[in-house]
Amino acid sequence: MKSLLLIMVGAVFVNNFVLARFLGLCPFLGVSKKVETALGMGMAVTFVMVVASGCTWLLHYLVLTPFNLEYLQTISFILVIATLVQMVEMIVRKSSPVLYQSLGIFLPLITTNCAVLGLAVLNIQHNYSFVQSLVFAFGAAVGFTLAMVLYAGLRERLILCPVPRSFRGTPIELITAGLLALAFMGFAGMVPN
Amino acid sequence: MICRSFPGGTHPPGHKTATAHAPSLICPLPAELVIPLAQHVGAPALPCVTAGQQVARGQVVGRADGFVSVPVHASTSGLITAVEPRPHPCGAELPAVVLQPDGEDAWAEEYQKQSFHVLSVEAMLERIREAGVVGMGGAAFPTHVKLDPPQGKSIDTVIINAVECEPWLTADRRVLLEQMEKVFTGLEILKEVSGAGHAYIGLEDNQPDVAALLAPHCQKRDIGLAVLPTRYPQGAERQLIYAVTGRRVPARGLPMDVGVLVQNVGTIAALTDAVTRGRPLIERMVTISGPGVIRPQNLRVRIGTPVAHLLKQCGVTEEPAMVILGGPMMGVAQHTQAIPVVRGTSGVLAFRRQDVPITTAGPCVRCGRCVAACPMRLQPTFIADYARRDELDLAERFAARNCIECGSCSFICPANIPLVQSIRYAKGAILARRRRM
Amino acid sequence: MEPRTPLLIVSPSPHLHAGLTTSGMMGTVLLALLPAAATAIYLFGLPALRVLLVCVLGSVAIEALWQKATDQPITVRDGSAALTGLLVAFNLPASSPWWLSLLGATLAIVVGKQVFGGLGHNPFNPALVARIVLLISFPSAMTHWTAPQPGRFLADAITAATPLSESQSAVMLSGHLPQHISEFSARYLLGSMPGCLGEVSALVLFLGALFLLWRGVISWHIPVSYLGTVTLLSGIFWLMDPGRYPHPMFHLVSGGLMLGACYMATDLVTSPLTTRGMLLFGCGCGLFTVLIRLFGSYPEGVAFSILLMNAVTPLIDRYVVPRPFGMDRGRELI
Amino acid sequence: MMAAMICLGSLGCVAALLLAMAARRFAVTIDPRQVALMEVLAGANCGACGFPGCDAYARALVAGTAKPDLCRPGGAETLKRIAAILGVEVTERPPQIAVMYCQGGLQQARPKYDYQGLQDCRAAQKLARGPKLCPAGCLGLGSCVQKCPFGALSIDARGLAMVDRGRCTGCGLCVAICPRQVLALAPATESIHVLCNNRESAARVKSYCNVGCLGCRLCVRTAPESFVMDSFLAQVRYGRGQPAVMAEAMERCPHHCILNLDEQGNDQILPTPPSARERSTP
Repeated sequence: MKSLLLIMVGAVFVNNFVLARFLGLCPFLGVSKKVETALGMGMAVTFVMVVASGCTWLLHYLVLTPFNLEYLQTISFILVIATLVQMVEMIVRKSSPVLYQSLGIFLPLITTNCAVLGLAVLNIQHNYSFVQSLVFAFGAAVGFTLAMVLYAGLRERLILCPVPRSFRGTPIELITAGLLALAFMGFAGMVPN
Repeated sequence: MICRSFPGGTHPPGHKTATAHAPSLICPLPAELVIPLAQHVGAPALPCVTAGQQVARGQVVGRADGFVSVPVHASTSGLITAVEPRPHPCGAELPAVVLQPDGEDAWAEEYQKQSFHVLSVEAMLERIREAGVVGMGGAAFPTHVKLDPPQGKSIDTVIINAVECEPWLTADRRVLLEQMEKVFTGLEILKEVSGAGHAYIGLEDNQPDVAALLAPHCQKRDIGLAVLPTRYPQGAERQLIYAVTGRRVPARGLPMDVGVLVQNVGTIAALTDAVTRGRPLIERMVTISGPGVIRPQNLRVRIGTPVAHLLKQCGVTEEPAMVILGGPMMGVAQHTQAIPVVRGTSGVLAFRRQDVPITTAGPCVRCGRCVAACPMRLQPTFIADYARRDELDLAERFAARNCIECGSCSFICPANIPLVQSIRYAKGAILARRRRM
Repeated sequence: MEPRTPLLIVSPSPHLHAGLTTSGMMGTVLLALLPAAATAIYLFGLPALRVLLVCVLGSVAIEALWQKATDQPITVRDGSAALTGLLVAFNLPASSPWWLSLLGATLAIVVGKQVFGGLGHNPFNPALVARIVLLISFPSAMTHWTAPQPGRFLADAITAATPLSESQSAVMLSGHLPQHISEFSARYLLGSMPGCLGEVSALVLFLGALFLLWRGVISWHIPVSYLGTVTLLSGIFWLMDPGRYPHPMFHLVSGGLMLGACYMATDLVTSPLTTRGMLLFGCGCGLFTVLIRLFGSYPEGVAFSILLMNAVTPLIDRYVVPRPFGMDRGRELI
Repeated sequence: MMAAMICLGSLGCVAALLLAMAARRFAVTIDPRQVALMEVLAGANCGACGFPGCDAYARALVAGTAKPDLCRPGGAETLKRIAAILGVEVTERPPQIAVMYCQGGLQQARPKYDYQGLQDCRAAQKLARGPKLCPAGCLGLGSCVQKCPFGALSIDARGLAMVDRGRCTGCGLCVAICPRQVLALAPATESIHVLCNNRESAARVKSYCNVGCLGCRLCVRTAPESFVMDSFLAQVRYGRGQPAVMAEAMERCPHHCILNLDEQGNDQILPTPPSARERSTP
């Protein structure tokens, strides 16, 4: 139980996927204009991450390992993730057209979101059990959502700021993201990796 | 004794000592009176005199146009020289009756003083309406309308608003001290007309002398004396009701929704005159003060007297840089001294150039003082921000329409941001948009 | 057009102002920090004075230069740059070389504040941005502490460790606190310990904060909730294992907690607007501070925790809103 | 090798099956015309059509709840293409641009009072009906400048709003925002305008403005075909003006308020530099 909690806390804060591992930066910068959108993206990623984590774990230990096909890890994981993302896209499109519109291209791009693949691979590397990998996935997704929402809040404030012309847009957004990552460095070492 | 208060608020300097203790004087008649036909909320009165006509004091010169409207009377006897648009305190040029006093000051008829007990409620309401009594605290809402709540609403509590929370102004205080009998009679009339069982007089604790004077009378008549902490805007209707009764007027509602009727001291005195003597409202107490005035004082001023005449009576140190009708917090800066005193004018303030606060706005440092000061518990800085960026939806979501424009936020803002102006604009724009939709 | 008398001024109401100014508020904070600065000079001698001067003058100069370069009105007179500089200095060890101090001032003014549009727009506390960047970029220079030598301005510096890092390394090596730390001593209160310029004199800082409270520049919400949370949490841990976790009083007076809670977390620009929001902000800071101090790899967590809560501030502002007077629910909002 | 192929193959099949089922379960139909319309619209999201963005307008077009001629920035070309996509007939509307009907700058028109407050025309208008004695003239505080999504407006050295005729798309946002209706849309082909918006009598206009229309009717008498009176304000009859006669009327106008905007050199009107403008916005 304690180890699960540590895995969770570690994934949310200490080794935050976005701010400490620098995975999944594309949606982090892409769909963080509004808090609602960021939250929606976080939800979608949470779903994909948890399900993908479970599926890939099963795939790895029930299919790839017995048949000595570990070298197919990357391609088969991507296949699973892509399928899941397609399904999420359909569900979001049906259930929340507004969210679908605001997520735009970034929804299908979860497929290539390195955070999801990274998570699946890390699960295997850390030799997590099935339950552990699910908890790790959930923690990572919560960490991703947290980072997204915090950043979106900051960006909503940024649009009110008279930023010097040369820093407007991406430069100031990257500076803000960098400062946010700096703040997260405080968690370093809190949970043994 | 009640000493609850409302959330938020500020403590502007009082500046009241200059005028608080001197008895009021009668202001001499000016050479020309300009009596606007729109001196109240609602439809302006229709002129019923023409240029060249001789009128007597108290004669109707404009008759009421509809239920939410009151007649306008000649403030003295004299000659009507014109009926034409003249500068009005609201900023526009609006139709007004221009009257040249003949010095006789003769009443149109001699009214008999009589007890209000013999009158029916309808008769009293009719007298109040005929006398043109409106809220004299500044809002100028016709009193007879306020006293006549629609079906289904009943009033159980009457509050006399003697909380003069605006700096410099002491007109209500002088009315209370000099016409105390009228105020108590008026309170009886109010209870009679509205059917209310409870009555209170709300006062700030910076006037202990008035409180001490009132206390025995209140006790004798079973009137609650609420001495409230001195804090701006204690005299705002919603804040006063909350402080006295603990009831919160709904944001989109009226005091009558919580069974309360609030009347200003000056209104009560005028109402008593109207009911017991049939006298129209042609004169009111006005505080003439401010740093630019040499002899600040309270004057009993005929409606229609130009501000320039008042300032001449009291003397100005130099050509004033700013002339304000009303108090400094919610009053309106005027662009000319030709503006006449109207029924809702409680004060005339003259500022020298150095007294006008600088208005170069700096960036908001998010100190949160406006949020802490807002008596309506809004977040002025956000509303103003959205208003400036024309994000009316967001401004509305932050309850911009609840703002009572008391000015606490702008007063306190260290960055000098004209928050109230932005919010006022947002309110107007939101309402305009609603009307369009 | 015929000539006229001078025009009357017409401006929107209110026509009265409390007289509060941004520069006045900044000046009051500077005033409240002066005794602490004097204490730092008394304890660390001339090196401390050098750090203070370089940071304050550097900040003002860099802000002026930046504003000149970007064609903005120069606003160094509002005192915010000087205050930022002073806070940067308070976050540096007395042994910092001049270039480190200047770099800190530059980071604070440029990266922390001006790129966001200047005063009022920075989402993070500029001085803390500078501290964290320097701490991560120059770990050895930023953790090279000298022992205080009260009144001996020209004495040679003696290297020492801060109580926090001392306790952390002791716990890491032996699992136990050193004796002199587990037995709390009053000398910490007066500041006779190694550390950054603003980390040594908790009592003086606290008195300055009382002055600010009295002047109404800061409200009690953030300091009280911050210090309260730290006391509560560290107290719980201390009760669980006094040999491993230090006494709450040790937490309160050591490190940058007092400076952070009273001067950095209360920074107007980067903290929430509403009282409930401030309480939440303070609690969050306290929580993260204790967690980082006790379990993180950095001995001091004040700077990180305030930066973290700075990042949460926009969300707090958005979701923790007061219920308007006369409205039943806050449902109409947001 | 074989195992890998089988493995991936079967994985692919399972994924395909799942996706096919999901596609049927969560099917959403979208009108292809909406996508096509999005391509055609100006994409400025200016809101001149009355919808919150180009996308919303496209949806309304497909739903048939909006008229096809509302995209003003797009102009005639966009209208034609919208009509083609929707398969409807539309009549082309002559292009319009905004004209600022006032010349009464700081030197020409007298102020009513010394305004101190928010640099916004609509806010200033609420204080005693604006800081200028003229009830209809440009206040020059730049609400329109802030609103214009195309950067076609600026405040010139006289303290008046100025329309950049090249950049103006005729979207009408400035017209809607101006509290004094001193900005109005006029046919883009017209270059001669009576640059005054004041309908008050000559005596009043003279008392506060050097360049306001006095209502003297000289222009109407000179060129009755080209000008028309609206109470005390002369106006050009757009589409019926005769340039030659109008030129004569321009000469005779006592306050020189009839102007040919094409002939007016740009050197005459100096726009304020953009950086200064930005700073003046609160």
